[in-house]
Amino acid sequence: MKPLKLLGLITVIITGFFLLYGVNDMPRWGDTNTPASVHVSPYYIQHSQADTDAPNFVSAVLADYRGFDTLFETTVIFCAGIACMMLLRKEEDA
Amino acid sequence: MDFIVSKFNYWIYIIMMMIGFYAMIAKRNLVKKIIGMNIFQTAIILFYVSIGAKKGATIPILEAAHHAKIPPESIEVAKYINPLPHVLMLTAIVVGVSVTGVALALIILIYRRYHTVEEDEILRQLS
Amino acid sequence: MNTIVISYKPLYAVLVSLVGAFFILFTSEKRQNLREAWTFIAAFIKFGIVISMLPVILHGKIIKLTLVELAPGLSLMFKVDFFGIIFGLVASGLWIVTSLYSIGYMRGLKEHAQNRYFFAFALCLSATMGIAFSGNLLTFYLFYEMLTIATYPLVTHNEDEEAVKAGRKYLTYTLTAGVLLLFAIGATYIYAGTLEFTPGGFLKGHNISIGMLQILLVAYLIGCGVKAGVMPFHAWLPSAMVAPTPVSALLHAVAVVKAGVFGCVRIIAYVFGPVLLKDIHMWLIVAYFVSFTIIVSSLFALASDNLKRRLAFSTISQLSYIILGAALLSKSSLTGSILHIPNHAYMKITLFFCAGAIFVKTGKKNISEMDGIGRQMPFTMLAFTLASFGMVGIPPLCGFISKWYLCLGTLQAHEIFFLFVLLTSAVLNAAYFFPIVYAAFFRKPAEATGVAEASIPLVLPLSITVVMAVIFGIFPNFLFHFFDLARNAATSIITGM
Amino acid sequence: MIPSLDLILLIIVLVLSIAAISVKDLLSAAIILGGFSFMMALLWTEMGAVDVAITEASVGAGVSTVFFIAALHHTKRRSKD
Amino acid sequence: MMQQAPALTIAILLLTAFWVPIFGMVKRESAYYISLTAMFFSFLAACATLYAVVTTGPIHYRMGGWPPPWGIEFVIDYLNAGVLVLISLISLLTTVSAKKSVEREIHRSKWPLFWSLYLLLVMSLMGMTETGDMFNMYVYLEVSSLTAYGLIAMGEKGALMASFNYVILGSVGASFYLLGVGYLYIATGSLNMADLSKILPSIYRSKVIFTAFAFFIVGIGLKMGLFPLHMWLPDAYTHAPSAISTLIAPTMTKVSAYVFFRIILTVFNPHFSWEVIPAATLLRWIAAVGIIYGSIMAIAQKDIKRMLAYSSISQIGYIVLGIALANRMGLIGGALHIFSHAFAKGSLFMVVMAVIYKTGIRNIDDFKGLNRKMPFTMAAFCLAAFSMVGVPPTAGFFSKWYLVLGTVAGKYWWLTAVILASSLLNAVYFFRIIEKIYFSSFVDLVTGGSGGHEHHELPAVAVAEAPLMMLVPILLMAAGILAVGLFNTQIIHHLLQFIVPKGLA
Repeated sequence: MKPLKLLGLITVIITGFFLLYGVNDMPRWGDTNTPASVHVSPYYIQHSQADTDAPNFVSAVLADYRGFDTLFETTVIFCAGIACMMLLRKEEDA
Repeated sequence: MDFIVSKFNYWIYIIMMMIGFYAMIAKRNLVKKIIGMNIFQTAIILFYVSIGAKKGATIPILEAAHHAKIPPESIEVAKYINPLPHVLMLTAIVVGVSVTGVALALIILIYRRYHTVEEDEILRQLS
Repeated sequence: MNTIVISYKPLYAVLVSLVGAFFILFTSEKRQNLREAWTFIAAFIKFGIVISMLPVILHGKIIKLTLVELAPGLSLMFKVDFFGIIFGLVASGLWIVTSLYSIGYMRGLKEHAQNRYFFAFALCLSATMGIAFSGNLLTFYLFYEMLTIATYPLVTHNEDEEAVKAGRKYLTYTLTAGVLLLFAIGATYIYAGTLEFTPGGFLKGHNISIGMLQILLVAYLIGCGVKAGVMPFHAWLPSAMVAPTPVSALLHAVAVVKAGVFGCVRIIAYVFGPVLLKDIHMWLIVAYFVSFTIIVSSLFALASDNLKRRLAFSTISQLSYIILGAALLSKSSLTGSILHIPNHAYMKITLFFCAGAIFVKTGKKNISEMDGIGRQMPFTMLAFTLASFGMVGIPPLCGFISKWYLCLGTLQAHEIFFLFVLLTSAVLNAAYFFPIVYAAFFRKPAEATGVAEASIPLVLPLSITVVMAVIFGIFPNFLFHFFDLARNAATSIITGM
Repeated sequence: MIPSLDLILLIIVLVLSIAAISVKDLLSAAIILGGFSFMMALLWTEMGAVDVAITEASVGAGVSTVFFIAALHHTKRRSKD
Repeated sequence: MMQQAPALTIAILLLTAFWVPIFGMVKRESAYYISLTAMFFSFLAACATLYAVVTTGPIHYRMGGWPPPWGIEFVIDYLNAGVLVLISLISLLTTVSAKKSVEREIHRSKWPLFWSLYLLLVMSLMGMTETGDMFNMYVYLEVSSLTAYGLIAMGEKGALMASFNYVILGSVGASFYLLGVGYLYIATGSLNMADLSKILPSIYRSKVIFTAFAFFIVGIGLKMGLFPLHMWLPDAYTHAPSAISTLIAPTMTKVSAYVFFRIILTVFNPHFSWEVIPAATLLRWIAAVGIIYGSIMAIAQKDIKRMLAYSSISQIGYIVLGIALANRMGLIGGALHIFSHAFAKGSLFMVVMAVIYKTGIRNIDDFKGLNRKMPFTMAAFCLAAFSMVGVPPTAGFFSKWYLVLGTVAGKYWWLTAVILASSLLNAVYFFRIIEKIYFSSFVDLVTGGSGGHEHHELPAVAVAEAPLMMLVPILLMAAGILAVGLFNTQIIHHLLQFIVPKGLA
């Protein structure tokens, strides 16, 4: 194995170890009482219909509560498109 | 034993992430690096999705008759999967594809200039 | 006592040459007269401003000006006291003379890049003025570094390999010193909470461990001592002699090295103070250290044939007198040491001017080539002779007075050893100056030439300075009241007021 | 939610990911990656994240694969590692 | 209008970026002028924001009107109002000066796309400064990375590989950041920074939080070029188009440094970052090694852009060191260094852009006698170099001064030595160039050092200054260096002192 690959492997193993270390204190998989399920999200589940008229919580959050994120999600696509166009375009003036 | 079983899924995600991560930093082929990047990102998305998972809960769409208003208090939170991670991941997927697109455009340009997509060969040409 | 007067004069004194510098910079390289006019106008205005502050200071008042806040609780502060104004007077007064001399020298040699030269020169003077009038260590540091940078183009003026090397050496020494100084100032600020110069020192009573104080003192003295050419850190000074002679004259006899010495005295007398310095058992060590410099650099001077180089080593030795006087911490020695700043400046600048005049006229640099030069250039060599008498300490020249007080100081401090150091050094001074004088007047020149003096702009300045050196020897209070100022400064340091 | 299905899908996904980075033919790697994404989408549907699954199936498995194939069309198929 | 200023800073740029390619299709030249106008108005909005913050206190701006833990909010407090104005000012000046350089280095047909991406890059950097939401930050991070990938790739030989490496490392960084956000979310259920800082103290013992912290540090560290995660930075700065090096060198790493501050001080509280986990100790070591490494590598470089890039790595070390000192002076020094380094590096890169535009010179050895050709540009270069070395009264001196005070106050003598040693190293590589620029005209002319005084007349060199559109921004940036230096007390008093946590000495 080349030294560079070995270095990569070591990095990967260290990173993985860190991630697993963190997993130790995580709530059990599928637990309904995790902080993630009791802190912010219940509001979305309970109020999205009243607030936004959308039965799909995901669309409600996507389009409304966190609509600002979605705006920039579009921007990301726009950026990627512009970047690809700029890179791949032939250098001639139409 | 409980430690492994209850969090088994997390273990697999992390192993998957590390597979992608390894490909990103150790593979010499540029396309392989991008494939690794995709795997890495998808594994993160999987991780997020499982944050939202609840045992015995259903998909995050309100079960109600059409246009029937349900008072907020009567909606049982534990019945629905946490929608927030899903929202975040929709963004993340799009971001991931965008980065892949730009990276592949770069690879095409690199191939045009250096006629190879192997990193070591390119570096040899550059030096 | 110590009434505080608020006045913008110190700021103007700094700004005049800064503004002048930019006028010079934006004058076209071709228009010599205009450029020199700017220099003169700035020099005279500056001198006028400084001298107008003199009566106020002599009345025992202190001029103070707080400007921009540089850091919380630390302002860009000017403070003109007895000690500061001496340095200010010396530097601004000699700038006029040197400007005149520069013009003669630069025109005589048709030097290149004169704009840059005069620009950097004016900048240096600004910085020197700032150092003289700075009221706290941070302001001092600001101008100290400005001086470092402004001198650099003057050292490398010739742009040949030797000059560039000398410039590098200069920067290496002074920037390293600056860094040490910065550390010391930062630490002082953290420990003492203030940086304002106070006669008799402000570091006392802040509950700082002795070891820390010793480290600080060493850092400070190295920081300032490098510019002052104290012995193991002197190497830049002789090599910086590649600079044009007016630069060596003003900067290496007056502005730069004196700024270093000025800094050392400020540190010893206005930051640490006599009492604290005795408490931390450092004063004798410092004194022994500079005594070593005094003797060894005299020996070096004896060994060098290049005239400017010999003068440079003489400078190193004389500067250490000043630090020695301050380190002895007695009233007389402080008076002598402070008084030696102007006195040495007038004498040494004369010597440099002479060296430059000889070089412009005959192209000779080495002492061995100067046989009989006194017949060719009688005025120049007469001035040289007088100034070198002063350096040795023969009355009635001004060097005598300051040395006399230094010797008194050693007795007051009950350290007879240093008296011997001073006397030995005087003998050595004689040993390296008198042969030059002897050769100039009593040896036959290689080829006979008639009287051929250097041009007026070269001879006039050196005549002025040597006359001043004589007058200050006879009337120490002539015009500028240097003697009173020095004694008052010494008193304020000893009494801590 | 069916634990065994969950596990099987996870293992398939893991195997596909290893396959994607280890095959030397880049076109196959791209297609395996597409399969990987598709399996992932299935897994997410099974976990209840329908919106994410649909997006992944169309964007991740579809668009990405198309990108890869398009890029490979302009470059080489073979990889040294 | 004043109320909407925080949103306007971004909205103006975003909307313009969408329209620039369309207008550009009609007339290529229009793209630049539209972008410039947008930058200018965005700068005004940033100034208005700063004014509002200074006069009335921090602003919380709710996007879409939803209250914080559920919706996304912009939080502009004292530090980021300052950074916001800094970013918009420097990118505005860069835009002005970049016109000619871009016209030369980028093909005409790509101008509209180029300017569109340029606007988006600036927009995302401003968004990163303003946002108060962890995930929203990720989105901006990705926008800034994506635009930077594209823009860097437009450079000359080597730019493609530089950009590709940046794609890989940038994605790793962003993914790590995203993982960090995920770990935080799983433990707290919140994405809002202010909300997180309230929840976190009760669960600081959790390993999840620790892991999240580590991943944030690595993720942001990659983005800001923190040693040893800097591998992408030298290549990217060297090979990018001059205009883009000029834009990203002073802004992108500084914004990331700001995010670093925000995460360590606001999201996690300093007590956790410094005491519960030994992050401060580790960061001190990393910063110290980075400072020295960057300086030494800079000395070894021949290419001016690469040298400046390594110098950036060293300077980033200063900022991180400021955080890691964990005392009042250190924090202020680190934060002030964001400002002083942004101005100094900005003007250095602008000067390099002007030199490359005018003469095509990149090798340091070719800078010989350049002062005769471009006196004003070189004067600005000197000033910026002095700031990097830390000569008073430039901005660089004061940030260094606070950092030294911080190390002394914390009794980290070896760090004092590192800072001081590195300013000497900086002096080595900057004075080497200054020497070439000003004092080397005779070394070649007169063979072997003639002893000096028989100077020949130098061949007359006509002054060929950079065009006014480049020169004016350069001089403004140089003035900025002095302004930050002389008015550092005001900056600290109005903006920076608030980052120091209560009760910290």
